[in-house]
Amino acid sequence: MNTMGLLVFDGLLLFSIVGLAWASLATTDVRRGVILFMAFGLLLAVAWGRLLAPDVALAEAAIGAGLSGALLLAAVHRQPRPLSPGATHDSLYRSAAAVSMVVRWVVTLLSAALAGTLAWGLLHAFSSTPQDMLPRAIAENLAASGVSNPVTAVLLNFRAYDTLLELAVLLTSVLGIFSLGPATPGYQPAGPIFDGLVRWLVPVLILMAGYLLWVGAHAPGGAFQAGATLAAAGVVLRLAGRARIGLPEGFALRIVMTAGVSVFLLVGLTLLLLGRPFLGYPPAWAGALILLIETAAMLSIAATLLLAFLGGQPESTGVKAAANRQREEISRC
Amino acid sequence: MINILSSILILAGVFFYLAGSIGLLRLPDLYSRLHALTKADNLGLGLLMAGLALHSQDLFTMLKLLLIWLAVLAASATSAHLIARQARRQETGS
Amino acid sequence: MLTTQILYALTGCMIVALGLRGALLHASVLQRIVAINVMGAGVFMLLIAVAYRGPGLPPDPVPHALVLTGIVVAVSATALALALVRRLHAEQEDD
Amino acid sequence: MTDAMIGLIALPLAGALATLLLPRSATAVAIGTGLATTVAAGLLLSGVATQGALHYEIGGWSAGLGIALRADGLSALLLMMTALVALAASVYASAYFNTASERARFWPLWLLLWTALNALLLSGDLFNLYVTLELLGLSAVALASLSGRRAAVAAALRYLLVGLLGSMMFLAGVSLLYAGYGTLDLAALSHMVAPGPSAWTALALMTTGLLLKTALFPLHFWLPPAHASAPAPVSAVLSALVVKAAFYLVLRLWLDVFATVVTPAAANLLGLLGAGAVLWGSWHALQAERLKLLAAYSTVAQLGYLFLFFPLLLALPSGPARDLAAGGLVMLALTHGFAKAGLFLAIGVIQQRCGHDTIRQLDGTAQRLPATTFAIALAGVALIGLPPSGAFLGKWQLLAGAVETGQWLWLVVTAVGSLLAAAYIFKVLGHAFGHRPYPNQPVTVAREEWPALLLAGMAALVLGLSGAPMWKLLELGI
Repeated sequence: MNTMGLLVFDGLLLFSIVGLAWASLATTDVRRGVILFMAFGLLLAVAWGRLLAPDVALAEAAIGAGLSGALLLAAVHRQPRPLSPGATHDSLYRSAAAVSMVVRWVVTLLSAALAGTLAWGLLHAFSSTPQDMLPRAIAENLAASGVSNPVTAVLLNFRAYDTLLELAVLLTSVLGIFSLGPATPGYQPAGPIFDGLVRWLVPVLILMAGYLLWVGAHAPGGAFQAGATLAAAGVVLRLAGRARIGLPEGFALRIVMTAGVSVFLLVGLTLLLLGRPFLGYPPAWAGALILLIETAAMLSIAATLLLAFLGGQPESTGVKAAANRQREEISRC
Repeated sequence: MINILSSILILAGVFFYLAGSIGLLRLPDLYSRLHALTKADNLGLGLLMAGLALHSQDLFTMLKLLLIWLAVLAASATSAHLIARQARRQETGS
Repeated sequence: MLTTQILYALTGCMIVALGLRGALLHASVLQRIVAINVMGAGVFMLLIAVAYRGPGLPPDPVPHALVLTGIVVAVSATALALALVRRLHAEQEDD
Repeated sequence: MTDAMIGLIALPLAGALATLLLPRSATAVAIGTGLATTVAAGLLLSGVATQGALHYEIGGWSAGLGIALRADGLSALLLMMTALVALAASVYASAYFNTASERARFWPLWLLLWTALNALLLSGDLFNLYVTLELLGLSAVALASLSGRRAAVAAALRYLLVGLLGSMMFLAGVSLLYAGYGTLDLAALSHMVAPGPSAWTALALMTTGLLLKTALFPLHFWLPPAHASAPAPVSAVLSALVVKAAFYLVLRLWLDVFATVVTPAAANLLGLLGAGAVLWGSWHALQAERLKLLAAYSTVAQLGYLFLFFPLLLALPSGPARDLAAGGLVMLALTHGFAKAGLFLAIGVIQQRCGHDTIRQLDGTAQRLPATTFAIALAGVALIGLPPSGAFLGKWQLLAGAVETGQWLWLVVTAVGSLLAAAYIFKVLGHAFGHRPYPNQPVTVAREEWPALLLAGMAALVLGLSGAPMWKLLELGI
């Protein structure tokens, strides 16, 4: 395609992206805002594709737009309805009029100033010659990394430590959610048409997750995209009102939740004991070790994202987390 | 020859998308908007996929494109059904 | 300098500002959460634009990996924030 | 020695997994993990003292391509403080949470928080710092909301949103630096970063984001409710360690990475904000009606003192005077860490034993809980900055630097702040020593009272008297 055509495409795409960002934040109807945000996320995925970042595009579509959107929509759905639009006594809702015009203008100007400064700094950064030491170093060491997709190599080998901590972040989030109360009640069983879709869609999603996991070593994909796809299968089952959505219970659930961090840490420490650096895979083993870590990570990611969608620990595990919150006071002064 | 044919298919697909979008914006009620959107867009996507499949000239890619079309077809039919049913329920007030 | 890179980077700056404004001004806490996600997407766009090297050239994989991590961190934070909101609503209904 | 660095991260992380998988023996596992982590921190400290700054390349990839961990005098001291404070708070927590389900929820998040603190203090990579900041933020928020009460949940939600805003600003700065210099390694950046639009913008963005997280006036609004409504051991760690982690990053950025970029004018701005924090925080601490709120406002004030050092450090030419000022800053930060943790734990004891923490109704606490009251007094000595506390040395260096550079304003602010601190501490003690009959044995509940007493004693007595070796360590650092 010629340059002019691409420029028009970029212009249209970016205009729509900014427009959707604006619209999703300008509306006072939260549901509309969330749906527009999901559309924003999907167009972002197109933009990432355009900038030759297919791994990110997949993750954005599955997690950024898909699961974040599902989480937000579920939250909107559970939100208590205001008595009359615009006027609530809920402390979470500062009434729009309470934020004075002056504050609005000051914040708007501040944000604009931020955009301007950021753009100024970036343009200066771009005007220097691009520093390509790092991409070159990655290309040189790619053969020893065990995978041929450079993004996977960075995520699971060169910067594997980041990914280990990132899995810990996911785990922390779910533990925090668990401590806030039990899961939300399930949905009503779906009608025949939706159920029919679910019946063949779920196996396809599981198959796709396996494919994404496998292909991540040499093409766009990997544990995160695969985990999100697997979680999506669970979300679909949940929406269809199924009682069993593929999550184990009790101890097994905790094993699956922690599998990613555990396996990652175990591999890292075992290598340390064998006299290698922490997380320093021997090149001959790197591919297998990465696949092992990614498989565990995929299961953990899928479980944690799905648990986040449930909004708490599934009831059947029997732990009544909310019980007995009031501490007993032993004696009074 | 194949290039021209695929271009024609893609352009036709884009035309149906456009029609669907105009329908979404212009039609009076939810049911007809839904109708315009799902029907026109599914057809549009099909044409687009056919155009791209011709362009790719690779059997595996063609199969993947076909799969995408089928998946979207099923998903959009189901979601249109769910939206319409929900709207219908709200109307009848049950 | 690449036109595409600059175009996307500047758009990223705009999205960051839109998100920041929404996060500071919005009345509803759910929309503040959406706004913070929008702001994050703007920062991700900066990073992906930084990685771009032009048509046909392989982009820098490091920012791509960073954004992948960032997306997962963002969804974790969003999920926790929404759980807090839900708990708060439940406490309010008890009152 | 470098294995101690891995241990500091891997031990608490493994402990978190173990407490999650074995909830029945969670407390024992957690205390064991805490002891092991403290030993690792001690090993690292002695390693840095004997061998100088250490670094470790994770995965064996050179820094830049991979991620490097670094430890120098400053980070080793902070890691040691983190270990001691967190260990004492762990012992206290084992008594504080009395139902099995509370403990099962607390320990994994607690050890994840500890992991995050250690990882942050060791990280030598900008993006890795972002991930550790988020891990720290999410675990802190989850712990702050643990009681599930309305006030705690509302404060935690605000804490989370403010923290996310801060992280996003930090990440925007990171993107800018990567765009300009093509690396995320802190050590490499400190050689490359030169004054210019992209460095200025990055510094401004990252500093603003971190100031939100460290709650510097006027960005402190979220801190008092969050710290005052969290469970006592969590409050202790939030006030003593979590806000200080963000402060540590500001210090690293200003004195290390952006050393060539920062200007005296910018440092004066930080100093002015610090002065505002000292006065505003101390004043509100004096007005507070609840002990926990008093302690939280006092944290806002004490963080202010730390920022008063920035204009001095920039004005002083590098040499012994500057090293002394830097040492004073670290001494003040360490003392506050111990003292504030001790104060919060002591308040926790009072809250549990008396069922409230209203200052006016403390009458007789000194008779009923002598050790806890003594802990509050010791922590008070450190917060006011009386000799022989470490804060006395810290403030002394602050004053000396202010006189040397002729920046009299900071002198006045420090004096007023210390007077206000004396006022709010004596207000509490005055009530605690109020009339009530019959003295009891000095320590009533050992596992709850000792941690507070030891931390406060550390702040008031030990740190001040161990100044000389610490100074030596710091010469290896900043």
